[in-house]
This record gives sequence, C-alpha cells and structure tokens, in this order.
Amino acid sequence: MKRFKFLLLGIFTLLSQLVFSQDVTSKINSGDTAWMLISTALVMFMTAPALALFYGGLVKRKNVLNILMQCFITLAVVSLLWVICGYTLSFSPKSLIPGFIGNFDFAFLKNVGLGASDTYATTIPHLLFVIYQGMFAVITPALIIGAFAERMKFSSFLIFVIVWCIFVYFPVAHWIWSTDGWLFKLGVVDFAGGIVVHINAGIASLVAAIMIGKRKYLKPTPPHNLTFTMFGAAMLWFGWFGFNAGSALGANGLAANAFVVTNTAAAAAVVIWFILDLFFVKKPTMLGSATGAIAGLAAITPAAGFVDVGASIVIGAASSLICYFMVVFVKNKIGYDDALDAFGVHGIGGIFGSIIVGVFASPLIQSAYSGLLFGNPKQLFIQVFGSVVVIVYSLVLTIIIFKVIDIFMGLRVSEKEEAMGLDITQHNERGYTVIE
Amino acid sequence: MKRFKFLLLGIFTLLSQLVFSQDVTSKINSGDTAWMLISTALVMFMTAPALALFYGGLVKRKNVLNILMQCFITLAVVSLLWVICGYTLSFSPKSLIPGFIGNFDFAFLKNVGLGASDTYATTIPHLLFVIYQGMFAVITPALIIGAFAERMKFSSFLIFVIVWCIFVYFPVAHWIWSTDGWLFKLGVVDFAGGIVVHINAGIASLVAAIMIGKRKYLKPTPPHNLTFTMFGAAMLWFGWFGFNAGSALGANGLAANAFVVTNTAAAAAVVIWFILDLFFVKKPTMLGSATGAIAGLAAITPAAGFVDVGASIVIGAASSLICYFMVVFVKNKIGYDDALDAFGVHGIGGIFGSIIVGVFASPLIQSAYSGLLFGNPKQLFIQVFGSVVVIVYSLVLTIIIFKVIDIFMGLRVSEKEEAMGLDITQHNERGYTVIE
Amino acid sequence: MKRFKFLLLGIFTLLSQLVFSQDVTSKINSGDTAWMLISTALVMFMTAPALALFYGGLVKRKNVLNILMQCFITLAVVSLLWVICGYTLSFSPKSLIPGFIGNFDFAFLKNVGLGASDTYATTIPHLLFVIYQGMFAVITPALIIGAFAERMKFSSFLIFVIVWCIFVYFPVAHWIWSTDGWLFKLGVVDFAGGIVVHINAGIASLVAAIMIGKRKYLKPTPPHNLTFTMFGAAMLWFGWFGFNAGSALGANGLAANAFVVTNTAAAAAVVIWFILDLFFVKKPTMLGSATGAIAGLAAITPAAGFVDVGASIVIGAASSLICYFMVVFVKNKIGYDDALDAFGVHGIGGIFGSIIVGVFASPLIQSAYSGLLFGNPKQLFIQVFGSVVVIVYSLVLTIIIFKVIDIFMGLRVSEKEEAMGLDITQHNERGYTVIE
Amino acid sequence: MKLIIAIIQPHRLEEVKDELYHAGINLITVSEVLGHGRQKGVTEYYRGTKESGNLLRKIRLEIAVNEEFVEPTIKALIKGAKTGEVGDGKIFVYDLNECIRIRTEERGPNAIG
Amino acid sequence: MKLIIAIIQPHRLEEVKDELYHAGINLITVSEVLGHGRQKGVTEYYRGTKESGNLLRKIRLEIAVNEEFVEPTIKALIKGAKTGEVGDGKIFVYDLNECIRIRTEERGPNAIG
Amino acid sequence: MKLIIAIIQPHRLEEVKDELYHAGINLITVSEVLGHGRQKGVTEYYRGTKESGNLLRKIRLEIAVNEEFVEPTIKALIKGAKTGEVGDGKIFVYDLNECIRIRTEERGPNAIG
Ligand SMILES: Nc1ncnc2c1ncn2[C@@H]1O[C@H](COP(=O)(O)OP(=O)(O)O)[C@@H](O)[C@H]1O
Ligand SMILES: Nc1ncnc2c1ncn2[C@@H]1O[C@H](COP(=O)(O)OP(=O)(O)O)[C@@H](O)[C@H]1O
Ligand SMILES: Nc1ncnc2c1ncn2[C@@H]1O[C@H](COP(=O)(O)OP(=O)(O)O)[C@@H](O)[C@H]1O
Repeated sequence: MKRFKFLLLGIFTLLSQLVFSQDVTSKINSGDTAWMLISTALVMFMTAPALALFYGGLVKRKNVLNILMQCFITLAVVSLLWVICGYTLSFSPKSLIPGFIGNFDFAFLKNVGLGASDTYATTIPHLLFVIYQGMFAVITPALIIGAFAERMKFSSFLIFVIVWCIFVYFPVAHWIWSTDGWLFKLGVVDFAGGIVVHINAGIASLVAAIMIGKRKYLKPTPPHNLTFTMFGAAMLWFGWFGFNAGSALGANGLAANAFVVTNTAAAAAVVIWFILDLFFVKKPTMLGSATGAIAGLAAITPAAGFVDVGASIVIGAASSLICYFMVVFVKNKIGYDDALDAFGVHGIGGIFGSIIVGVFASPLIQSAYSGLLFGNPKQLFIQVFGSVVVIVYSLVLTIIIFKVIDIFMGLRVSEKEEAMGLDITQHNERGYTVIE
Repeated sequence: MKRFKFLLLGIFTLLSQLVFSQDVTSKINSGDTAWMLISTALVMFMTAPALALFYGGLVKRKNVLNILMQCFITLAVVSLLWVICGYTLSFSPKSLIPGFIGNFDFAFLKNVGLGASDTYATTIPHLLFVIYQGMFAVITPALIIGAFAERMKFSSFLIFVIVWCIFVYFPVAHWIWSTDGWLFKLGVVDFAGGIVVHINAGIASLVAAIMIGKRKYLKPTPPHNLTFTMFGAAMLWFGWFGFNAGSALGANGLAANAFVVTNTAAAAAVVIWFILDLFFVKKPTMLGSATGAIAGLAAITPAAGFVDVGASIVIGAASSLICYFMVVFVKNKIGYDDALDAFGVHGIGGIFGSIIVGVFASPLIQSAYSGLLFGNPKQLFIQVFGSVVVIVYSLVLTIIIFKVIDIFMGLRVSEKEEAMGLDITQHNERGYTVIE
Repeated sequence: MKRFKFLLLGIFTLLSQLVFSQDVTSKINSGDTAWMLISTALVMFMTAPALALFYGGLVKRKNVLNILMQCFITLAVVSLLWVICGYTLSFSPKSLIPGFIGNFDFAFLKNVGLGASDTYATTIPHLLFVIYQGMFAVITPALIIGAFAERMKFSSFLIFVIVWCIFVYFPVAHWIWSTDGWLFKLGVVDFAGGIVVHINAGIASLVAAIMIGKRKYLKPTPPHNLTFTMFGAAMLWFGWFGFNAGSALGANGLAANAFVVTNTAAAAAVVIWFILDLFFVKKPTMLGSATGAIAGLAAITPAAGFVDVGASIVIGAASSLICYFMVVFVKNKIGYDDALDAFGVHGIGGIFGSIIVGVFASPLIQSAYSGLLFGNPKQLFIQVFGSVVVIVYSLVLTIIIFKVIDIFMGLRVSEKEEAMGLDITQHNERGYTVIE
Repeated sequence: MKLIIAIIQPHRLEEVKDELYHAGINLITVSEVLGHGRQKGVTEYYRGTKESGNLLRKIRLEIAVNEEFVEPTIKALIKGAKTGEVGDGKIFVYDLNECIRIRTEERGPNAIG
Repeated sequence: MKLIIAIIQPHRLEEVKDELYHAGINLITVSEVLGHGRQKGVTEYYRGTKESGNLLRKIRLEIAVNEEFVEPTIKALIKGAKTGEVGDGKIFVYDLNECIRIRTEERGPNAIG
Repeated sequence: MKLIIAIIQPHRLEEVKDELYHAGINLITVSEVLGHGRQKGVTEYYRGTKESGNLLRKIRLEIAVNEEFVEPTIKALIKGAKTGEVGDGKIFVYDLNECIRIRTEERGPNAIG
C-alpha cells in the first residue's frame, strides 16, 4: 500500500510538470464533442451496470457479487491502466515496434491536451478521444468474465485482466486502429470493435473456459434472476448506440447510419432467435431474445459504419442463427463450459461480423470502402486475414497468460469454495439477505 | 423460418441496389444531431428497460418475464416493421390515400439518406429522424401491455402488436405528424405524442382490458416488486426528456423549454397524487408517487413545446387529479380490469393533455401557436376534435383487431396456465430461482 | 388540498401574463446546448434511480420503499421549489441581502427565456441553465437521506427537505456560484459542487445522524440487496459525467478534461479502497469498491475543471484513504449512526476535494486558476476558508432546523414502527411480496 | 392438540384462507416451499438446455388446533384447495405435545387459539 | 427428544439467538414465514385498492433438543421474544422419534447437540 | 407413517434428489432455511464492520413415508448429503398420525405415495 502511494506521488510530480498543448478552441466542433461526451458515458454504462446486470442475472445467487465485482474492478483498473500506458501503447502514431505497438509519447497522457488531436478525431478534444477509447479497453476484458464465471479465483482474475490488456488488447488495438498499425495499413476495417473487442475477447473466452475447466455440480442451475439479465440486455442495447454510433467520432450522417443499423441488426437477431426457440424448444424465451440481441449487436459492430439498413438485417439475422447453433448445439457437443457464452455470442458474432463486412461494405455509406457485393472482393480477403491473425494471436497469448498465472497462483477456487459460492469466499459478502 | 430467410435475402438484394442520397454534409447541424442521437437512445431506453421495470414490478412474480418479453419483442419487431414499411406509411409526404396514409416511397428506407430530409427535421440526417420516430412507434404498443397483463396469450399478443401498428399507429401518426396528414392540415398540434402515442395506446388499452376480461383470482395481489416499479418510473422520467425535449428536433431553446415543463409537470403530478393519497388512504405511497409522475408526463407530452412553466404545473397537477379518480374510483366502479392502468394513466393523461394544450399554448414559446388563454379559442376546438377522432378510430379499430384475433387464435391463456403463471407456460422459464 | 389548488391557479395566472425574453436564436450554440440537455438528464438520473438504488440496497428489506420514496419525492418537491423560488434565490445576480441571497427577479422563472442568459452559461438557453442547476438542488438534500435512513418520520423528512433547501442550499449556492456571491467574489472555486453539494449535504448528514440518534437493534444487519447498491454506484458514476463534465456548461475541452479526471479519480479511489479492504478485512469487497468510487467522485467534484489527470489520481486515491478511515474506524469509535455513511463519504470526500483543489489547480486547465503547486498558495487558504464557512453555516442551520422540527412534530418514528419497518408504517406498502 | 401441515397450490391460498376463516380457524403460519410430487414438473429451457424434474412452487400451511378442530380444518383445507388435478397437495397431521403463547406464557389448549 | 418450533417477531431474532446461546442452545434452523394470528394484519394500499387481512412476516425457529433442554429452551425463547404485545408468537413442542447426524451417522440423543 | 425432516447443504440437493429417486422416493417438499450448527458461520464484512455468527444457507427436506421406507430414505439422504465435513446437517424423524391426499381425499398410508 505504501509503495503504491509513493508510486502515485511520483506519477503526480511527473505530470505536474507537463505542458499541455493549449490550442483548445481551434477546430473543435461542439456538436461532435457533445455526442462523443455522451457516447463515452454510454460505453462506460455498458460495463457497469449493463454487463453486470446481464451476466449477474445468469449466475447462481451465491456468485452474483463476484460477477459484479469483476465488472466494477475492471472498470477501475483498466481506466487507470489506460491513462498510464494503455492509450499510448495503443494509439501513439510513433511506435516502439513499428506497426505493432505504440511508444510512450502519451504515457500518463502527457502531450494530450484539451485541444484536438492532429491524428485522430480532429474535431473533438484529444482528451475526449482518449477516454472514449479507454471505455473500449474497459469493456473488452469485462466480456471475458462470462467464460470463467462462478469458479475463478479473484486474485488470478485481476492479474489476468491487467496482463491481458497489456499483451493482447493494447497491441491488437494498435494494429487495427492506430494509424501506425500494420493491419490498419493493410486495409483491415473494424468500425467499432468487431475484431479488437469481440473477436479478441471471444477467443480469450474460449481459451479461458477450456483452461479453467467445467463448473462442478451435477446439473445446470437456472439463472438466478432473469429479470436482471433482461434489464442488462436492454441497457447494453442502449449503450451500444454510444459504442457504434459514437465510433463515427462525430454527430453526423455516419453516426446516424451506425445508429440505425445497430438497432435493426439487434432487432433482426432477436426475431431469428425467437423463431429458432419456437422451432427447437417450442416456446419463445426471454433469455433467448436477450441473447439474440447481443449476437446481433456484436456482429453489426465492425460493420456499422460501412453497411446499409438492408445489410444490417441480414447480418443481424445470420449472426443470430450461427450463434444459436454454437450455443445450443456445438458447445454442448464439444463440452467446454463457456458459462455465460462469452465465446458463443461475442466471439462467434464478432468473427461473423468482421468477415461479412468485407461482403456488404457499401460505398454509399463511406465512399472509400466497398465489399464483395460492390465489386471489391479484396476487402473480404483482407477481413478474413485480419480476423484470423487476431484469432491466432489472442488464442496463443491468452493460453500463455493463463498458463503462467496457473503456475504461479492457480486459476480456480477450491471445490469447497465453489460449493459455498464466490461471494462469501472471495469477498466476505452476500448479495441478498434471506431473513431479516 | 426458411421463408423468412428468403424474404430477408430478397429485401437485401433490393436494398443493395438503392442509391442513397448523398448530400451528407449540407445543412446538417452537429449540435442538433448530437441531441437527436441521444434523444433517440433515450426513447429506446423507455421501452426497455424502463417500461419493463415499471410494468414488470407491478405483476405477480410468475408473470414478470412475460411482461419483460412483451416489451423486448415489441422493441425488436416494431423496429423491423418501421424500417420496412412503418416510416413510409407514417411519414411519406406523398400518400396512398391522401391525408390518410403515406405511400411506399420510403419502404425499406429507400430514398432515405445520410443527408437531411427536405421535409422534416432539416438540420439532422434523415436517417436519424427515421429512427427517432421509430422509437415512438416502438413504445406506443408497448404501453398497451399494461392493460392485458397476466392473461394474454403470447402469440396473440405478438400478432396484435404487428396488426395494430399497421392499422392504427401508422395511420394516426400520418394524420397528425405527416405534412400530408389531414389532422395536421387542420391544425391539430401534438408536440411529442399526446394523441399519437398516449391517447392511441390508452384507448386501445381500454378496449383490450374489456375484451380480454378480468384476471381470475379472488383478491388482488400486491405488486411483486415495487422497487422495480420505482426504478422504472424514474427511468421513464429520465427517458421522457428525450421523448419531449427531443421532439424539438434540435438542441435549442424550444428543447430547453420542453425539458423544463416536462420536469415540472411530472413534479407537480407527483405532489398532487401524494396529497390525494394522504387524503384518501392516509399515507403517501411509493406506487402512488410513481403513478402520479407518469400521469403528469403523459399529459405534458402534447404540450411540452407550446406551454410555459406555469402552465406545466397546472397541467401536471390537474392530470394527476383526474387520473387518480379514474384509477382509484372509476375503474373499480365500472369494473374492467385495466391491470396496470395503461388506460387510466396514459389514456386519461393523454386526453387531458391533448385538449388542454388548446387552452395553454402560448405564443411566447412558439409564436405560431396560441391557445384559448391567448385569444385563440379555435385551437381548443381543434384539439378536442383531433382527440375525439383518434379516440373513435383507435376504439373501433382495436375492437375489430381484438375480435378477429379472438376468433382465429383466442386472446387468453387457459385458466390453468393463468394459475401457473405466464412465465412458465408461455416461455418455459422462471424469473427467479427459489432454491439453489 | 383545496388551498393548494388555489395556490396553483394563482401561480398560473401570474405566469401567463409574463413576457418571456425572446431573443432565442442569438448566441445559442447547439453543441453546448445538446451537451447540457443530456447532462441535465444525467444529473436527474443520479437522484433517481441511481441514488435510490445505491441507498435502497443498503437498508433492510422493510425500509427500502421509504428510501426510494424519499429520493423520488425530493426530486418532485425540490423541482417545484426550484422554479418557484430556488433559482432566483440562488442565482439572481441582484440580491435581497447583497452577497448572501438573490432577490425575486426570477421567481416562477419570470424573466427567464428561451434565449441565453447574459450572466451565466451564455451559449445555452437560460432555461436550460435553470434546470441544470435545479438538478443539483434536487440531489443535495437527497444525499442526506443516507444519514437518517431507517428511522425518520416521513412527514418530518419532507418538511426538513423544503426548509433546508430554502435556508441552507439556496444561500450557499448563492454565495459560491452566483456572480453576486460573497464567497464567489472572494475567489472560492467549486467546479461542480464540492462545497455547495457535498460539504453542505455531508455536514447536514452528520448533524442529522447525531440528532436523530441510533437505529434500535442489537446488531447491524447486512445490506438487503448489495446488487442494487452496485448498480446504483455504477449509475452514479455514469451520471457524474453529467454532473462534473456538464459543469463546463458547454461541449468543449474543459468538459473533456472534467470527464477524464472524474473517471480517473473514481478509478483510483476504487483501487485504494480495494487495497485497504485487502489489508484490513483480508478480502476485497463489492460494497467497499462501490463506496470507494463515491468517495473519489465526491472529492474530484470541486476540482474537475481545475486539475489534470495526474492530480486526479492523487485526489481520488487520497479521498478513498481518508473516507475509509472515517467510515471504518472513526465512525465506530465516535459512535454516531450515519446509517449509509452520507457524512463519511460525501462530507469527508467533499471537504478533502474542496480544499485540495487549492493545491492542485493547474493553469494549464483554466489559465485563470492556480493552486499552491503552481505558485498560488493563496488559493489554498481561500478554499479552506470557504469550506470552513460552509461547514459552520450548514452545521448551525441544520441543527436549528432539526431542533425546530423535533419540537413541532418529532423526528423519529416510534420504536414499534421502526421494528415493523418504515415501508408498512409510513407508506402502507411493502417492497416485495413474500408469497404469492 | 394436533398440528396440521398442508401443502397446497399457490393460487388456492386465498380460497383456503377464506374456507379456514369460515370454519373459525384464524391462526395460521404460511411459507413458500418447492414440491416434487406426482405432478410432472414443468420443463424449463435456458439457452436450449433442458431443465426437467424441476420442483414446483407450493404453499405450506402450518396450523395448530385442538382436537375438535382437526376435522373441520381438514374439511376446510380440502374445500379450498381441491381442484381435482394432480398437484393439489397433501395434508399431514401430527401430535402436538405442548403449545405456549409467548405473549402471555399461557400453555396448552388455551394457548392455541 | 423433542422438537420445538417457535414463531417469533422478525425483529426479536437477534435477542432470541442471544438468549438461546446463553442457555447453551447453539443448533437451530431458521426460516421466514408469514403468519396470521390475533395481531391485525397491517392494511396495505396499492393505487387506492385496500389489501387487508394480509399476512405478517414472522420468523420460524426449529430446535431439536433432548428432554432436559426443553424447559430452558422455552424460557430462553420467551425471554428473547416477549414484548407483551399481540403478535409475539407461539411455541410448539413435539415428540421426536429419531435424530441422525449426517456427517457421522450417529443416532439418537447424541446426534442432537 | 413417519415424517422425515432433513437439513442438508444447498449444493448437495441434486445428489440427494437423485439418491432418493433411486430409493423410490419421489414425493418431497423442499424449502430454504438458515442454519446455525457446529459449522462456524462465515464472517461477513460490510464497510469494515464484522458480522459473525451469521446463519448459513441450508436446504430443508420434508418427506412423509410409510414405515418400511424410513430406513431406505435415511440411507439415501446420508448417501446424497454426506461429505464428512462439519455442516452436513441432520435428519429428524417424527410420527405422523394422518395423511390426506387433497385431490382424492384418500387417507392413511395410501395417501402418502
Ligand atoms: N410424501 C410426501 N412427502 C412430502 N411432501 C409431499 C409428499 N407427497 C406430496 N407432497 C407434497 O405435495 C405436493 C403435491 O403432491 P402431488 O403428488 O403433486 O399432488 P397429488 O397429491 O394431487 O397427486 C408435492 O409437490 C409435495 O410438495
Ligand atoms: N394455532 C396456530 N397455528 C399456527 N400458527 C400459529 C397459531 N397461532 C399463532 N400462530 C403463529 O404465531 C404468530 C403470532 O400469533 P399472534 O396470535 O399474532 O400472537 P399472540 O400469540 O401474541 O396473540 C402468528 O402470526 C402465526 O404465524
Ligand atoms: N438440534 C438441532 N436443531 C435444529 N436444527 C439443527 C440442529 N442440529 C443441526 N441443525 C441444523 O443442521 C445444520 C447442520 O448442522 P451442523 O452442526 O453444522 O452440522 P454437523 O451435524 O455436520 O456438525 C445446521 O445449520 C442446522 O440448520
């Protein structure tokens, strides 16, 4: 604790001496800034409370606080990590390893000012771009929580989040979103994080689910509070407008298009899951509809700024179909325990969306970007290539990280702790009183 | 299911060939766009999670998921319906039947571009106007859920929502909000949906409650979770700022006025319900305060862009008073089972507000609009006329729709299903675990 | 009730005759307006549902509605009070008692128009500034609810809120935020309410907790629903962006800075509380992390527009440390029953932040403001002076108000009512059904 | 003195309370339980995973009565709870050795009512 | 061996637990029930609709003891739970035929404590 | 006829149900209770305030059986619930005077199954 305080004081002294670039008023568009301020808040809202509600409702009562705590602490820790080194490693246009990772020009946000950046989002304050991107860094590891829910040691979880951000998220974000990124230069497009967020977190989830092993109990238990899950899904949908339409980085027609296709893809995905539920389990389910919405939202994420409304319906519907089969059939066949389907929904939806944007990207939305259907088959190959690269990278790195953590501190709580629940054993608290 | 996919593919092919109007940058105001983007998200937030929380908390535990599912599926289905044909039927300035219903110029949002519309909201992307209006189409049928809660077959509900949107919501929206609408041309004003949303849904609720009949049980059961209802009411209040202040279609003084009067009317309505509760049941109740807020918000909706703060206090207070008597006395006297008071609050509040705006509309807010108090008694007559027309239309059409659905598929679940609860019988799920 | 209606009619008649200033379009910046519209909604969201969730989850099941009702009715009553006399008493640049309290120029919002104010926030509609400030007036007394939770008579509570606003909040807001305020003129800075909101409410909480006395029961009961508390904390964090970044009164670099430092201070505070929990109770707790976040947010509030990111980490961390010791050690030592730690977190965090801004205020953020570290020790003294003045004022006035209410109507419910719970005894309702 | 425990369908609670009231039985203790009986548990699905054999919600009534009230209580319970369908529940009767009213410290048959 | 069931006011639980502890009784099972007794149920109002005759929250204690502990347990229960007001609750005592500790499979009086 | 009450660990419920099923016992009533036994309650902390002596979640099973099923039921319960650690719970057995199936109004041993 003491050391930490010294560290903080050190950081502060450093910062106090920095000179902020002060060309505040130049170029800044207040409308774009207004939209990006609220979009940033919306993306923050997705991690907590939205994802916390969504995931928290799905677990057993005795593990609910553990999920909530994981979401909350991820928000806190990654927020700090981001201003310290995350932003600069991800977005610095100059690089430590060219194309691969940024240098420390913006460490502790030095050289980031209230004025606009020259490189990114040139109509809003640079600081605002930083924090907007920071919220993406927050939610990505938070998504993985779904995979190892109800059995991971909290200390190991925390180390994992930090290490994974540094070695997986920051580099991948750099590759695809930095002007210096090698995949960016190759022409890989990812409007709001289909590759960087969803594939990345989805693949890590698959690894996590397999490496940590199944939960120990005879039969699956139903979600302890499906109303929370529904409220969470609705709030994710709401926040996703900031996620996708915010990725236009301004209040303009592109944002409007992203907003509309996000909503329509989610809607189409809900309807398809509904129909599949009708077909396979005879009744439409609330959990199914909520899951479908997320499948649609994940898939439209990389495409929201490139495709039109028609394509969004197809993308949402197809993503829902594919995720349904993954979650309901494939997962149970293969037998890994992706507890809350972080891979089955985010991973699969993200892969599908990231590739399919190479088919549907329409020059009528952004004239510089066309997909297969508009005579540019190359984009499809680029998208496949970019996706595969990130799948492999995330897979390998996550395996290594989990392995190392396992060796040093173990991944799982003891069987007895799992039986008693993680709330009481990891946090000395209970979610709800039984008797008062 | 297969058919549906073919349909989707068809739709897509169609759309891919469309040429979007591309004058994106012209005329678009980024501040107005920022406000309308977030307003749209806020109105979405009202249907889910806000209304889902509000209504969901009021029913019995065994029916909570059914309510949530109805809200969620309405969001999905009407979102799709809106981009397919809803927007064009409602807002196309050219018409199939002049003054009555739009033509198919904007079907599948063809001819809707990223640039501004010539007709509506000329400072924001046309697509944004589309989706903003779409969220109104979503919430209107969702309000009706309160009337037939705890006893309607889910399949019949779903058909009802679709048919009702097509035959009731889209036409009525056209009459009043399209530049081609006959009531619009007559001079009926409805700032944010007092007639189109609240009267319309409220009357349909009355019909629904009567035609589906009472819930079967000896005594009323208390709301299963009043905290949800309070959170929902607060979130509705929050979302309503997007609903009313967003209806200014820009970030300007009119929006600010709508914001303030919305808040003040809700506040006055809460206080009046509070006082009436004190008087009639001796204690102020949480449910009463939440209900009062909605009564005030519904009433100020048509008036928010026309009246000043003083008038808003009167409108909120009076609406609360009238709704109180409807809900507490008249309903029980007459004896229909408007389960969650969708008619008693939204319908009555909407009627009152839609008429009273003809009294209080002040030229100091929008110079073109004056009410009785400002020397223009004609507006009052027009408002009464418009309201009566929509009341009659919604009444007759809803009766017909319910009748036809009743004949073909029945309206109610069986008595046994009602006893077991709709969650388990309609969705094969339960909201909460009892034992783990 | 009748009298109240007459009053309302009177108010209305008065207002209808007012002339609104009509220079609507001049000077108004739509981007700034968009941001302030949504910021206002965000601050409203903080009182309900956010604070209601946060506080509601912490109490016993039998008292949850009482907390929710207190939040909700505060929103309603103070909203009305604000438009009637609150705004004018707080912000009128002309004064009844010079420097101390505003005059009635803006009573009932007369002379407040859709155009911009000459004095405050000159790029947004004056009405919008009014309602934005109104939401601060709403949340301040709502914070105090935490101190007397689970035992205060509802009627006495309501009177307290009204009287306290008039005699404490409005004057203090005038001193510090009105251009006429004596502390404002002295140079006391308070970006978003560290003194006006947090110190003010915090000190009143301390008084309340002591004067009303301890809750009667043998042992402390755990929070009835910690998930609500976590959702509330996350929503408060979300809303706080409107609170702090909104206090820039525009969508600009200053807002972006306030946004970033708000987030970072909260994050640092969470991490420190986490570490202290690890140290003292061996496990990191969800409630601790949520509490830490609020401690950081309260402390950064007065500083958000003056300090940089580095300072925000120090401020958040230090506030968390201090509040931890207050809440965990000092409170139990001294023995007053600040039930939900309104003083321990808001009060202490507010005092710390309000003073420390005098150290860290950096001219690189706002060139006109420097603190000790930037060669201006005077600011620190001014901040200490301003804080002490408000501490003393709030302390003395709150004691008097509580005393008078105690004499006339009593503060506490009876012991039997406390045992039965406030929901059933104060509101004739229950939060949840047990059996259905 | 006897103690009667009845397990009934949740939606019959109001009727049962009414019948008991008419039979002069006012003092009851009620709780929520889950039951597994002849009634087939409803199948639930969560993301396509079937959960059968689930326990169903039931209401448990606990009624302490003096001997002469045993049969009237049973009759009232049956009258209120019987729908004729599987799942209607059971009534169990035990001997009660002692009953004490906490408020007055009275014991025995007098303390029951 | 006897089984003692006590229905008490929720807010007396802590006191009752303390008294039992002082009487040497540490093993108890507690659950939440609703009770309808002499105490008039509180009236609730929902949108002006009165709901009377509602059941009140109570706590149910289940304590298995050997004969010599029966009276001390009853005394402790009364001491902890009695406020003298209607609603204080009841204590019921039954015969217990057998008691088994699952962990050790011990039976009879030894298994109780 | 006997009534068997078992207090078990919540996470053993599925195993216990399985064992009962294999022993031919299908009719059970389950509820959630809090227990205080030899097992030390877990300590909870809320803002640094310690809450010890807390009650732990347990599951209560109520099974009415005819005499010949008593031992098989006990065996099944032990088999399913025993982990050998403190906190495994207890089984209590009582005499049951009467049992009535509400649906058919059957009485006695026939009504139990
Ligand atoms: N032998 C028993 N022991 C414990 N509980 C029982 C027993 N038999 C029935 N029950 C309870 O009664 C409920 C209804 O029993 P069930 O067999 O479904 O109805 P029916 O008697 O109408 O066939 C069950 O869910 C269970 O809770
Ligand atoms: N004969 C009974 N059978 C079952 N439960 C009873 C009986 N008598 C009392 N109870 C339980 O005890 C609680 C308290 O009883 P009540 O009559 O209100 O108190 P008092 O005994 O002080 O008059 C009741 O709410 C009910 O749960
Ligand atoms: N004498 C008793 N009376 C009532 N309940 C008991 C009694 N003994 C045990 N229990 C219940 O059984 C549970 C397990 O008992 P415990 O003593 O922890 O386990 P073990 O028997 O394995 O030592 C307790 O939590 C309590 O609910």
